[in-house]
Amino acid sequence: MKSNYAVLLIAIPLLVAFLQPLFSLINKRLTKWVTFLTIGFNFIYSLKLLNYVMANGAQIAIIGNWKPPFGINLYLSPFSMLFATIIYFVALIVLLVYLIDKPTEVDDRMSIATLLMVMASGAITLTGDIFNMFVFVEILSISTVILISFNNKGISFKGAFRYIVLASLGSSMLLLAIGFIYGSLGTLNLASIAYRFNLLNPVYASVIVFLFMAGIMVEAELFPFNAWVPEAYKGSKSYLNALLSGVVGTTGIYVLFRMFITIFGSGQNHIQVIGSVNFNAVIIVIGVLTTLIGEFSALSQKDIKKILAFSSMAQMGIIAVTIGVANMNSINAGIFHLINHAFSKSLLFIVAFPIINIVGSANIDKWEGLGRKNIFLAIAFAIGSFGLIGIPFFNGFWSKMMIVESVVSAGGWMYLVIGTILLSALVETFYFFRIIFKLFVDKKIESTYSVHIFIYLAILILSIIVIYIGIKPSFLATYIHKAAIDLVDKSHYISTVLGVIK
Amino acid sequence: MIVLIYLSAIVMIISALYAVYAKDLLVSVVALGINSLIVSVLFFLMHAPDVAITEAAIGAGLSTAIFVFAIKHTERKE
Amino acid sequence: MKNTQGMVNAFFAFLLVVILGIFFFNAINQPLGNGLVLNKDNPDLSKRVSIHYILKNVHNAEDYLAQHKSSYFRNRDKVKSSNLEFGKTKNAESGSANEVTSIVVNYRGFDTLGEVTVLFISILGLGMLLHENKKKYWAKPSLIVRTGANFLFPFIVLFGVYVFVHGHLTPGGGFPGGTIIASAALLLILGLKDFKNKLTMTKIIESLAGLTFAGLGLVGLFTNGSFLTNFLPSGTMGLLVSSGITALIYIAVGIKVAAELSSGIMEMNGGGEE
Amino acid sequence: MIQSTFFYTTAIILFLIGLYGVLTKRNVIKTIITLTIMETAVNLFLVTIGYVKNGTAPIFTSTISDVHKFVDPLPQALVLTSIVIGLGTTALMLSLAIRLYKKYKTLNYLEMDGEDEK
Amino acid sequence: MISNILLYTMIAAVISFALGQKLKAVRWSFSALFLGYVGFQLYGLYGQWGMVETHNIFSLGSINFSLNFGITKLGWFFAFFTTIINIMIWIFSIVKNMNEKEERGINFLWILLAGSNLAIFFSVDWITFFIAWEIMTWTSFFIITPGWKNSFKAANWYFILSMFGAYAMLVGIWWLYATPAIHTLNIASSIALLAKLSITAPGTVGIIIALFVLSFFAKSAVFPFHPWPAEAHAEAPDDFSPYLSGIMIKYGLYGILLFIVPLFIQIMKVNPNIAMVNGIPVYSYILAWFGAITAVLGTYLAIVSNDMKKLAAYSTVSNIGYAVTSMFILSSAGVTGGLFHVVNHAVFKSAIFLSLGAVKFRTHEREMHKLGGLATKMPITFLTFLLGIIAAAGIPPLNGYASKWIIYQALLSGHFPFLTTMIFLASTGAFLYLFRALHSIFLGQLPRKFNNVKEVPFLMQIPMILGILSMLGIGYAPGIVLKPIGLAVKAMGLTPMTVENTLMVGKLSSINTAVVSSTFIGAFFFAFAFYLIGKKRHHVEPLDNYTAGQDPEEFGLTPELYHFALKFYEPVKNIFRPIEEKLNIKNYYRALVRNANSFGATLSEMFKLSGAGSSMIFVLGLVVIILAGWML
Repeated sequence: MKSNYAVLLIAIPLLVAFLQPLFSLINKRLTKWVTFLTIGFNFIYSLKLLNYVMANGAQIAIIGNWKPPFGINLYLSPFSMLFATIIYFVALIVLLVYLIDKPTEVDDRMSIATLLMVMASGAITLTGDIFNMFVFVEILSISTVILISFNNKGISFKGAFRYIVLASLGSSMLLLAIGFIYGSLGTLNLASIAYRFNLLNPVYASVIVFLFMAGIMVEAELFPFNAWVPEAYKGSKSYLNALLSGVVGTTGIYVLFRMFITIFGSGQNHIQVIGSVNFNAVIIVIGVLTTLIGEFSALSQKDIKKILAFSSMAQMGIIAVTIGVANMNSINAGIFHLINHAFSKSLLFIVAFPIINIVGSANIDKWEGLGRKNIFLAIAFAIGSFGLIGIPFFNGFWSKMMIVESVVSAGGWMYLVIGTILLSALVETFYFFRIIFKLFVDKKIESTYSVHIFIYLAILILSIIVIYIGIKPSFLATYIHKAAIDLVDKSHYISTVLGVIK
Repeated sequence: MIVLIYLSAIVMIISALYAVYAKDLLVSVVALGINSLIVSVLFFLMHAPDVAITEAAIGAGLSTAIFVFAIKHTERKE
Repeated sequence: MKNTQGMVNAFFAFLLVVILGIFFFNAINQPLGNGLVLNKDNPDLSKRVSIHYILKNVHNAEDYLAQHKSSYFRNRDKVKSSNLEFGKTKNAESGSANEVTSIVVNYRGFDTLGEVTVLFISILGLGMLLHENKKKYWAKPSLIVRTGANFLFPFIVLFGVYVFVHGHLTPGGGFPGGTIIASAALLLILGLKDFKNKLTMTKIIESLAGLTFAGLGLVGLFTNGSFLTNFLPSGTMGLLVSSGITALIYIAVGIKVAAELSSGIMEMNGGGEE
Repeated sequence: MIQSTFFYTTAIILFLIGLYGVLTKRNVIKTIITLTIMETAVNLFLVTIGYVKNGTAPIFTSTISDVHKFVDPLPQALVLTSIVIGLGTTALMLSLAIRLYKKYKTLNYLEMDGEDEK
Repeated sequence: MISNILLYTMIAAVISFALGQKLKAVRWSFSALFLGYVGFQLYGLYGQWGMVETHNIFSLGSINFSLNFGITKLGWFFAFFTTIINIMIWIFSIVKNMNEKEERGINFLWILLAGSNLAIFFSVDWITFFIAWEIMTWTSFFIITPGWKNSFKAANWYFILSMFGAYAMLVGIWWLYATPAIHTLNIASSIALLAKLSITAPGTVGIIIALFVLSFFAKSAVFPFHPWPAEAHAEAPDDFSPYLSGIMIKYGLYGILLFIVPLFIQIMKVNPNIAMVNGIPVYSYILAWFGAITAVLGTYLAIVSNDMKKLAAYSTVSNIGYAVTSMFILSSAGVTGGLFHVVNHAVFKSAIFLSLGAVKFRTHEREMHKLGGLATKMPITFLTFLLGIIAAAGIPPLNGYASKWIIYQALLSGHFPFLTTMIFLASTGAFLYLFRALHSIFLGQLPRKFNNVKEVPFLMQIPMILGILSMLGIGYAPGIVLKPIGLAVKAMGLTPMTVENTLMVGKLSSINTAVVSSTFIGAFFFAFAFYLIGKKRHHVEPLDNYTAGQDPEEFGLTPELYHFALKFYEPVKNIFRPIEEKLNIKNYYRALVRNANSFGATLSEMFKLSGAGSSMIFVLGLVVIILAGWML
């Protein structure tokens, strides 16, 4: 069966990762190129699969020749393939910059960790089995720790340690949830969980969902579990932060989307009230708290990496609110916003890397006058932040409009929610305006750092995407529309995987 | 037989509390070793020999060794 | 001020622990009445997917599900299954006598592949963080330990190899076997004074073992159309040469875990590359 | 034979002790120890899910092959993987602890503020 | 037709940016010429009412986003007169930008701003309106702060308030779209449906109106939001201030005329049970009061300000107050008066700002007490400023008088005694700061350092002369402007005033402006003749006094000492000092900023707390979330 070959997206990077130690004996820089080429292969192959899936609907890839409820399967649908492709693309751009970073003696281990991290996040979006997702979440968190401590400063170890403590706390809760699920439903396959989830005793089911949320919120940078964000982002290199927020954050939110709307959701009207706990409200409260904390903490920060860290935390909060609101428009808006955020945030992080080297420090007060020194970087930073804030004809604008529409149309106390979100958006617009203004101030900066051509290439590609989505978002809209339908349609998910109509 | 199991469970909880509250790190690592040893015995009694061997080899054996190495490289007192 | 803040924090932590405790106990002791719940006294295995792993009739169950659609979930035990006899049944579905190994490697082999990568990446991270770790010299090992180390090392390694070679027959498998060999390496570190880390050699073994595991999986993909299929005949259950690639995979896993953990301990012990 | 509720309660109590330790303890290595306790507790919980009263180990041997008395092998497979994952994370955390100690000369998390904090 | 005008504007912006650093004059004249072409095209569009062009961008979920432009009477009127004034300003900035370093960026953004300005006036549905609104907001920020160090603090108030307004409008728009009864993005149909809805759900309609009013008031600096124009205009480049206070501050008024006023009129027609206050809905009366308060506050702040551009900015705020008050009394005279005053204010305020720009171009000085006696040195600038402030004060021969006359007609015929007194107080107060500015800058003693100040080059004088001619022209024959206004007022459902070229017929009385202006001009020439006949005056040097033969220079006397301009209205300031301490809006805003920053600092501090502290917040967070699950 042709779609079974989709497992190559995971098998090939694993095979290459196991071989990398041998390559590293030959030459350390070689491992960087091998990682870049493997992720390139992954991107092209997932692009092909995405178009195949968009053409003839969702497929499943079977592993070990055991059909789904019994064996492990990958679920290839417009929604999962879209996000796998975006994750591979963002990783490819970041690796382009990593290729030309100054060599260190741990480069071989670092390139293996990046390869496995990107493979794991791609696998999480594809997998159809809950324990398999747990194992890949584990690979993701360990390789993120390595990514953070690559910069090998004091703060990066602190950030890495705090991350791994929260991640292992989250994964024990995840494992507990898997235990509860297996104890009652007797299956690990996501589709059969979805199929028989509403037979569960309500109190029992709410415990499962709370535990599962605790496990995933670490990656998705949502409120109680995102204490690691500022130190981890400050500690790691700024272009690698694009991986942290673009890849890890996107995967975390992807899992929230998939689990809360397709698996735990109640079919057409999405998340239902399980027992006495209304999970829509829980996610919305989490999202609003995260956005408020993220935006206001970023207001008082002076370090660009921390500002961008808090701003990516806040954007994740906004997307969590769209999951909570869970009507058709808000899911479209959430997916669109997640894609926009992945592109514009990675652009900002990648632009910040050469700027920090030129100016010599990450403190934005020292960035004054950069526009005079290197106009291209200043304009790219402006494009990135316009894309993030949502200026008309930049990519964030359309998704922000849809978010406001969907939250407002939900009525009731949603007006309070949209009020806080727009207040924090105002704060975000302000501190980005402050940075852009500082860039264009008329002041002299001397520095000898010359920006490598690959960095310019990466920035150019991302800026073109940010502007192109802004001006003509219709090509992306078809993908998002199909993805949203695939996400919301629970019985289609079950019938493609198990062949059983709900 | 049942009394033995209840007793081992109580010892497990006590060793866990001890591991959390002990001031000296080596003592709490040893308490941790005891805890995972008793757990592997319980696994065995629950007819899970595979898990028992793995827990014994990894939990009791290697984890304790790694902890001791770590304490060797850092400091002993809390 | 610090300890009052500690006290307040301890109180809040205790508050949370109590809330979660109520949560869990309430969930555990839910009455069986409304809706499925964790059946504590005698969990009925036929309600779980593992009944097919035990009876090794997953393929029959797949066909049954294909025909009877949603009614399959109510009467799982109606799926036809052949009785299994140690040493007698030939070419059973997964062929390994140890059910846990058949699940770990055969039915859910993908998890184990992920699992091996977890260990690979964490030891790699360990190596990255500690690669300039200078060796702290311990007190001189006593006579007993020194001689014991030299004497016992081969036997522990032999026992480890035995454990993971018979993974598919007796309890234990790749992971405990590898750990036992690693503890043999630990014994050597404690015993010999002038122990030099042999990291490059372990690195080569480790990547070759990993290669065999993933390679076997890919062979399965290209010959039988899906990753990690058991393309070798599974022979009679109970014999050493049985259950197709499960035994081979578990041996590869055993070697890989052994090499990884011993290189991990060497790096943790310090003294850097050799 | 043994009532499995007993094991469930021990597992949950151990988990809560571990959670309490993580939230209150400031020493880096103590936090790692408490996390390991939590992981063992979860493993115990998972194995108890598969426990069948007066069942036998799920391994065919020359003497035992009565299939219906087998204990559930799947949770054991999960625990096998999760123990090794626990080892992996503990090893990584301990190496982080060593590097933190080398940098800040203390294991108490509160006193670790290096100069590059600002 | 409109969309390719906008497309050409984009292309023109890029072309003019591409011109080299040295071709400054070519750049600005090219943009002036281009805008002339656009003005000509607009003139051609007069009469094609109701022509709509739509371009759909994409559709996702249940919304499809499309840009649609259409020509409405109100929109065409605003677009035409703003383009004319913009051409005038760009002629002025050809020379002014000779030695300006940042002018290349400013030009690029300004052409985009002109494009978005047209897009606002021609947008027919809310999305296009909002897009044009935000592009306008963003481009104007970067023009005000083109990289000068201290301009950030000035512009950040403008930035926060207008973004706050924009987001309020965003919620309003999508609330309109989300309520099932309305569910449309088209502006005209949303007015009609909203009016119908006000019968059944007055609460929602009230909130939606409040959101829109908030956004328009924030943009037009009405009472609670009045502090931002002072700094923004002062710090903006000198040729951009006339655009900022002539045109940009009117977008809020355009919004009010586009949506709020017709809505109130519809509600008055459709909804019987509305609380009425002598003929108009109560909330419209309240908003009129907001306008009145802005007028008085603007005048007071102008009186006490010492920087000439700030003075002009506060006078703009008070003029906006007049327009808002007259619009919200919902009578045809009121709306016509408001609209007419918007045009007149744009004309004379840009004339005033152009002359101030000319003064600053020559003297590089903004504080009034450092200037003085420039009348002889810069006659044309002096003449423009003189006629500008006469028009601002509303004295007959010039255009200010005509619109103020209509406003008073509306207020008195509508029986609003208190509003009339407030407006009267504000406009008489205008005399105080206007003549003070004239005296401090042009009359009085010429400081020594400005001895060799020459008149500005001829090219910069052209717009000033055009300003004078248009002020006199509109003053003489207001009918030219009042006819298109009448069309716009009729479109809103009110009967327009009967108007001839030089005759205006109000409810209480009618006036023939030709007669009035000719009498004033006659009186002026008569006085001028007297001035010429009179005996030759002997100019007494201020320093020629009793210093007992000693040279006044060593005595320390300098002409500047005799130029009394520093604390001109100190007594007025002392009268209102106790009130100002208590309810000063600026302190309230500063407190708001301080709280936001400290709230942010404590939150980020929460993350820095390692170990014990942060787990407390972790625990609190979990408890809050679990409770939220139960309660909500």
